Amino acid sequence: MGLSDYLSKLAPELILLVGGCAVLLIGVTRSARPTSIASFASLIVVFLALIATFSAGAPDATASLPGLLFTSLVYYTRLSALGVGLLILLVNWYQAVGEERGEYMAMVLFSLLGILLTASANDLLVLFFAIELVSVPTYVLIGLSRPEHRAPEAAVKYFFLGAMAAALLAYGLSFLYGVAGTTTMHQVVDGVIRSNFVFGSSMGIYAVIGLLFVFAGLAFKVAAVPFHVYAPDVYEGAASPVTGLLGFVPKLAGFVALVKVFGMLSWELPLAIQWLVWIVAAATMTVGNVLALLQQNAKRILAYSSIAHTGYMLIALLVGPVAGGGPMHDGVAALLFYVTVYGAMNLGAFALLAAFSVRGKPAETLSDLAGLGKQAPLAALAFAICVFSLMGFPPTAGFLGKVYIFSSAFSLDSAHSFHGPLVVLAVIGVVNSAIGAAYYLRLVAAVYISRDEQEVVPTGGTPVRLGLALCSIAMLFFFVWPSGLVDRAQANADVVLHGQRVATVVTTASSAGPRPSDGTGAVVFLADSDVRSASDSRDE
Amino acid sequence: MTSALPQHAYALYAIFALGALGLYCLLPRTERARTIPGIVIGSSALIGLLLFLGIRIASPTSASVYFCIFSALAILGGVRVITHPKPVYSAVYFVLVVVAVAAMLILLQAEFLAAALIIIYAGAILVTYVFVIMLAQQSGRPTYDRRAREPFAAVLAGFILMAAVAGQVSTLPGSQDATSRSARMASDESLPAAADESADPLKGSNTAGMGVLLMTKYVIALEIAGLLLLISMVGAIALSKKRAASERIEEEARPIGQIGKEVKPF
Amino acid sequence: MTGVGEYVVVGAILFALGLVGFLSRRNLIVMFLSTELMFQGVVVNVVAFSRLHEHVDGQAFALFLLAIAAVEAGLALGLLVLLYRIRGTLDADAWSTMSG
Amino acid sequence: MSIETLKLCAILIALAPLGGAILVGALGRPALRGRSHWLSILGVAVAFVCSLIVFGVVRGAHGEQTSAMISVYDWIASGSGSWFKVEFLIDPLAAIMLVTVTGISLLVVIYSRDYMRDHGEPVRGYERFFAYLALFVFSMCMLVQGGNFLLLYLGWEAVGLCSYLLIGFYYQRPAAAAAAKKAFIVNRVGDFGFGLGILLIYITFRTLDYGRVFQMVEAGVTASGDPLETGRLTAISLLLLCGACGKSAQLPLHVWLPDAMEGPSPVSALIHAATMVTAGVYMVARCGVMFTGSPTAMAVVAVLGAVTALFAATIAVTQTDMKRILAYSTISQLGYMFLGLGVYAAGSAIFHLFTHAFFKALLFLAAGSVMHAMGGIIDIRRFSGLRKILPWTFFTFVLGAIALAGVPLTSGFFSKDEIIHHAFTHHWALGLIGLLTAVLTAFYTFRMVFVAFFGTERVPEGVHPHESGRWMLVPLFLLGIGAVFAGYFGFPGHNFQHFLEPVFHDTFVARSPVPHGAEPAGFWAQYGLMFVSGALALLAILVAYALYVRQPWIPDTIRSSAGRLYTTLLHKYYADEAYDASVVKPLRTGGKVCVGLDDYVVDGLIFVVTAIPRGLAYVLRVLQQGAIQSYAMAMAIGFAVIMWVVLLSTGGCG
Repeated sequence: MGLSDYLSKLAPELILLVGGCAVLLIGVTRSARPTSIASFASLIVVFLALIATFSAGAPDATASLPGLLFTSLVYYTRLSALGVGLLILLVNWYQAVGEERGEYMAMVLFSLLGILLTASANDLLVLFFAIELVSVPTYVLIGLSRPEHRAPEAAVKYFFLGAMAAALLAYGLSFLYGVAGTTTMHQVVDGVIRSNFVFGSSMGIYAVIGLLFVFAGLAFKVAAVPFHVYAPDVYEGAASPVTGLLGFVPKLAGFVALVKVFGMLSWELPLAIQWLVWIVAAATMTVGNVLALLQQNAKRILAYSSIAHTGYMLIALLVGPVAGGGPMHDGVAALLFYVTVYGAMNLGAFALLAAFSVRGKPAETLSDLAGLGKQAPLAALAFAICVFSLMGFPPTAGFLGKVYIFSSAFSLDSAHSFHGPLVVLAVIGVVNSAIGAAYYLRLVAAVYISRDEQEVVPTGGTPVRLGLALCSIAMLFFFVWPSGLVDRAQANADVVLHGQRVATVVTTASSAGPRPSDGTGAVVFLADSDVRSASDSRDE
Repeated sequence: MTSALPQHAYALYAIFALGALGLYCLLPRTERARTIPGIVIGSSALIGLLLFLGIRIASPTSASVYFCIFSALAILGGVRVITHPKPVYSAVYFVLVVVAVAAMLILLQAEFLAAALIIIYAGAILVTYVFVIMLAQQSGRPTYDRRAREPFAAVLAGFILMAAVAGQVSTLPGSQDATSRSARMASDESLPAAADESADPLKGSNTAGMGVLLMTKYVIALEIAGLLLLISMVGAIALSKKRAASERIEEEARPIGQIGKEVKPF
Repeated sequence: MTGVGEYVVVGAILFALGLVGFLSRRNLIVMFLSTELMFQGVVVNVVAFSRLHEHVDGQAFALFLLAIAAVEAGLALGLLVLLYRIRGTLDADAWSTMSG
Repeated sequence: MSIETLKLCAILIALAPLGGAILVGALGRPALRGRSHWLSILGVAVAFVCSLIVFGVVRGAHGEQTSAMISVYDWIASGSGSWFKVEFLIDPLAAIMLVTVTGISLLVVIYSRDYMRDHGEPVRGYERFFAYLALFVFSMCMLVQGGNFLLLYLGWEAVGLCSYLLIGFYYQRPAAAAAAKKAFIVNRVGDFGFGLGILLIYITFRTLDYGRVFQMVEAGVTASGDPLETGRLTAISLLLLCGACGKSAQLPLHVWLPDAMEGPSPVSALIHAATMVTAGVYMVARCGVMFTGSPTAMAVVAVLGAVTALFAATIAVTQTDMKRILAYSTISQLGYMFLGLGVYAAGSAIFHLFTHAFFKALLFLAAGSVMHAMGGIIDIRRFSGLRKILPWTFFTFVLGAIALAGVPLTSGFFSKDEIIHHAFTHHWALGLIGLLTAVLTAFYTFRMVFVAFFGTERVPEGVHPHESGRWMLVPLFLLGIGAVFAGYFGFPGHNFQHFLEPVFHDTFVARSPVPHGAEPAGFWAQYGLMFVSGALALLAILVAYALYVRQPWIPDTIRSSAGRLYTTLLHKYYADEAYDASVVKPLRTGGKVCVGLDDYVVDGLIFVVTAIPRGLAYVLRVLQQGAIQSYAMAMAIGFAVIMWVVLLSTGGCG
């Protein structure tokens, strides 16, 4: 493969990479007064990457580079990450003051790059690295986010626990590699099947162990029980714009990775692991919603709500790519749609906190929000739209997201062994949504009908308000036109199982005899052939 | 399915329980020390472990002896890393772990990696550690280094997890049975053999094989690694030069857990 | 000659020791050293599997794990300097003002 | 004109008013203030132009190609086909409705520019008003051109919502708030039946697409292939009719409409003339294949229409509030339309809808102009002789009045006459009621004209009457032209019916028990009735002139001598009182009981139920200790437990 291959297939990633480095350099040439050149440059970079994504279109599902495979999941993830990424940049526009803005903005870009690579990873190592690439910049972002001491505290909590989660993830991946005998993801399933995965004699049990460790590591990223404990403190400690980012970036990466890992095993999970995900989903929703009831700090409320939303998303993850009929029969599409929508609505809620300050401090507690409804009616309205979307109320995209997730759970064929449990889980989800409404309404009430009003000072600046407005408009827009997202998310239903499908292709290709070596033949898996040629060269 | 290890994991669980007890005794504490019983219990557990791992070896080969020695060293070093009350010593013991692991890697014919491990860890990372430890050195021995936090629960959690992982070890094939893997492949007719068996990359130069692999199959991963290191560097600089108001509190004036709020035991 | 199982056991022990250290030691530096210990366990694991499968992929995996360890170490030490400058201590419990 | 053009137009018809509404609403006071009307006018004007194009396209089409289903997008798509599609059905019926709706609405919006001003200054909520107005037009367009029952239902509800907002526009006034609430609740009653009807359609046919449903009804099968029973079809039709009664203010759900006068006059014009109330007529015409499939349902429609027409006309004779008279007249005219539908003359019904839109909008706007001049007073007893003071208003009002009264050669004459004609061929009693109503209509219309505009010049105290501005008069004149001449679309050679033929051919026309055009088309049969009704209308006007201009003492005598009858009519047959006694009071009592239950039983339950999550929260909070290592411990222990449970249940661990 030549340079042009990289340029054409990796265009958005390369734009982010080069752009991120350029923004770093802009940060180095610091001037005395804080300018927003770095923010503006990052906005352009993400915008260019988005254009590159659109112009490339949905990639050929079989195209690959070493360690990467471009399924339509990649396309969706690019659109989602970059689209919400634009909003994130707007909300973070003035976050870092002065000197550190270049570093700050570059970290955001690198984090987005990590998501993109997570989606296209076709190698356990690349997957691990991509997840780390998502996480490491967020540690820095939290630490840099504000002068208050809660920021380093949040950073140290997130970083240390994140390091532990990374170790769990690495350990799990090492077992998966050990069982499968390969790090190439689409071959893993072959290796695992060969080692009699499900109730294995041989090494099968280590595949389960590996899967559990990997699940643990990724559950930390998406904040699922029992790996959710850090979330409230970290969300509270980081500055609001960064918290908005934290609700989306690790979550999207984590869920995309989970989809890839489960897809790598063709969703043929042992029953025990299905039950594990079931229990984790139920516990996650419940813990998140229930603990949010006690909070007075809006950021902590939203943090717990973020945990609860992870629970809803886990339902869809459990349903898997292809279930039965109904309005939404595809759990993965429901999941992908929901993550994106969640990212925007959550960001919108935090954008409001970022846009106003009370008594010289950024708005944070419920009492800080009092009087916003009168003093800034438009911002309050946008906030209310986002919160109603979080609540799952029509006419917002959050409502459709919940409809998709729950209907995907109901859509499984009634003869299926997991039909009953999934229905019960969906019912638990609906009950939890009702509990959730209680604290979301407190947020809205704080804005509109609180008594002792505070003097609310708009400090966020125009970009933040723009971000807030766009978030709320997106909620309404995707209620009216969900197909814009859902159609692309649904395209994944078959390719998510690329592990299986591609493995079949490989098998047939290898059984058909040696590949044409002149390079004119249909070389489907470059990575694979490279390894082969590499080993050939070693033999000589 | 041949296995190098006994089928029953109960012996292993017993050894782990013993080791956990020993470790619990050895973790630093301010009240009366239990160092001597800790050492006794711990070392008996270690010997038991070595016997368990080496039990099948009727005639000890040099490789298995080396394995026993280095794994014992690694475990001992690991125990000291987490039990030594002085961080500097912990770091030094960590070097011991790294060296022992490197030696085990050589036993596994991963020479290049062994060298890389020592160079990267002992040579680079550890030096940085020691540097920071020196930078943040406090007078005397701070209380928090002398008292472990909830040692019992920690040991329990760690060893339960370890027992779960290691308890399944009998299902793993022994690599001394050179044909085992091929036999496994051959026995299952329905699945084609994965990779060509002819090219054993472990033959010949291990370093060259690694080099080729890094530049072909893992080239993207390599690029990401480079980017990650860059991010780490930039992030570390940005964080450490960040201006932050000091809230220093003299160590002696402050009982444990008194900044912020009282932290109840978990 | 020894089988892969023995290495997996040793790897698991190193991993668990790291976890115990992470959970029980109050010093942030020692905590972080413990995560490095966990990574040592993973390295042993991976290389043993690499030997089992008779290819070098696992060794490359291990090498990349070292890179990750270095990345995290660099960031950790930068962060620790900041933390020490603020509170003058490496006590992990000094950073527990937020809760609930 | 290609289908693409049609699609673009259909989308623009919906989006332009919506866009206007959103922009006005979003930019609102700070940006627009007194200029809000421009955006709404623009939006509705675009919709009108597009409607005209659509009309042209449909008119130019021939034969079977007169209807087109335009699929816009799938709202909720799924692999197994669309769950809900957004699609538009364009056919002659929709085209006529669109032109009527958008045309009238455009004039109303233009009119509102001056009307919603107080001494040149925009009234409070000016931008809100225009946003609602455009939203109303959007809802109605969606209702009319929606391609399935779900869209119809959404439009239906949206229209109800908009009417609620607009009727209650002066929400500071208790009467307006109450009227808005009444309109909403009464409509909800009808919508309940309507919703059930749609549900029954879905249960029966497993789809809500017009095309597939109608096809199956025509073939007489259900989704499962079983033969479709007439009883079920009757049930569906009557349930749908229930909704139509609510929206089109037929007995017994008519009570909301007269109260809706509390909204601003343009709103009344909009609701009464072009939008909202015509929805029921449109829906029955659209679902003709179902209604005509059930003779029972058709009979109900016809009788309901006839009774409502007469009933409302008798009430109108005694009312003194100008807008209220017009409101009852609207109910009466809608009764005509239902009568037309019931006697299988759907074309005539739609024709009457079309002409009625012009003259009723004109009358309301003119009444609004009077109200504007009289400082908000609209009781015809409080003023008289306005002919001189408001000459242009008078002129246009009379144009509307002659059309409504059915004076020969005006639009109302033609359309009403057709319906009466068809009613006679169907059953003599229905025809007679129609004729009687026509006489009453002419009488009360000119009673209003003579009392208000003739006689001595008299205005309420403190009012300085003035003729309205150009923004109001221009729409009045345009509507006046329409009111007089719109009837000619129908007269020569029945163009109008011919245009609608493709829609109604297989249903209303083919299934009529009295074949259209089967009876002798002789001069007396065709034009004799026309002559009679025209003569009667003129006679009624003469009587009104005699009673109210020449001999004003006679009405008082009649009033006192026919006391019982008069008070009954004055109190609108005590419909509101009957509702109050039979529905509202029992509900209030029930409500009080419920409040008691709510306070003690439900709240207690809620307290218990919410205590569970709260209690759980206090337990779970223990996990959130705040220290890094307590978190790590929670994670590690949790993970160890997970690991063991999973391994034990998969048969691992020795």
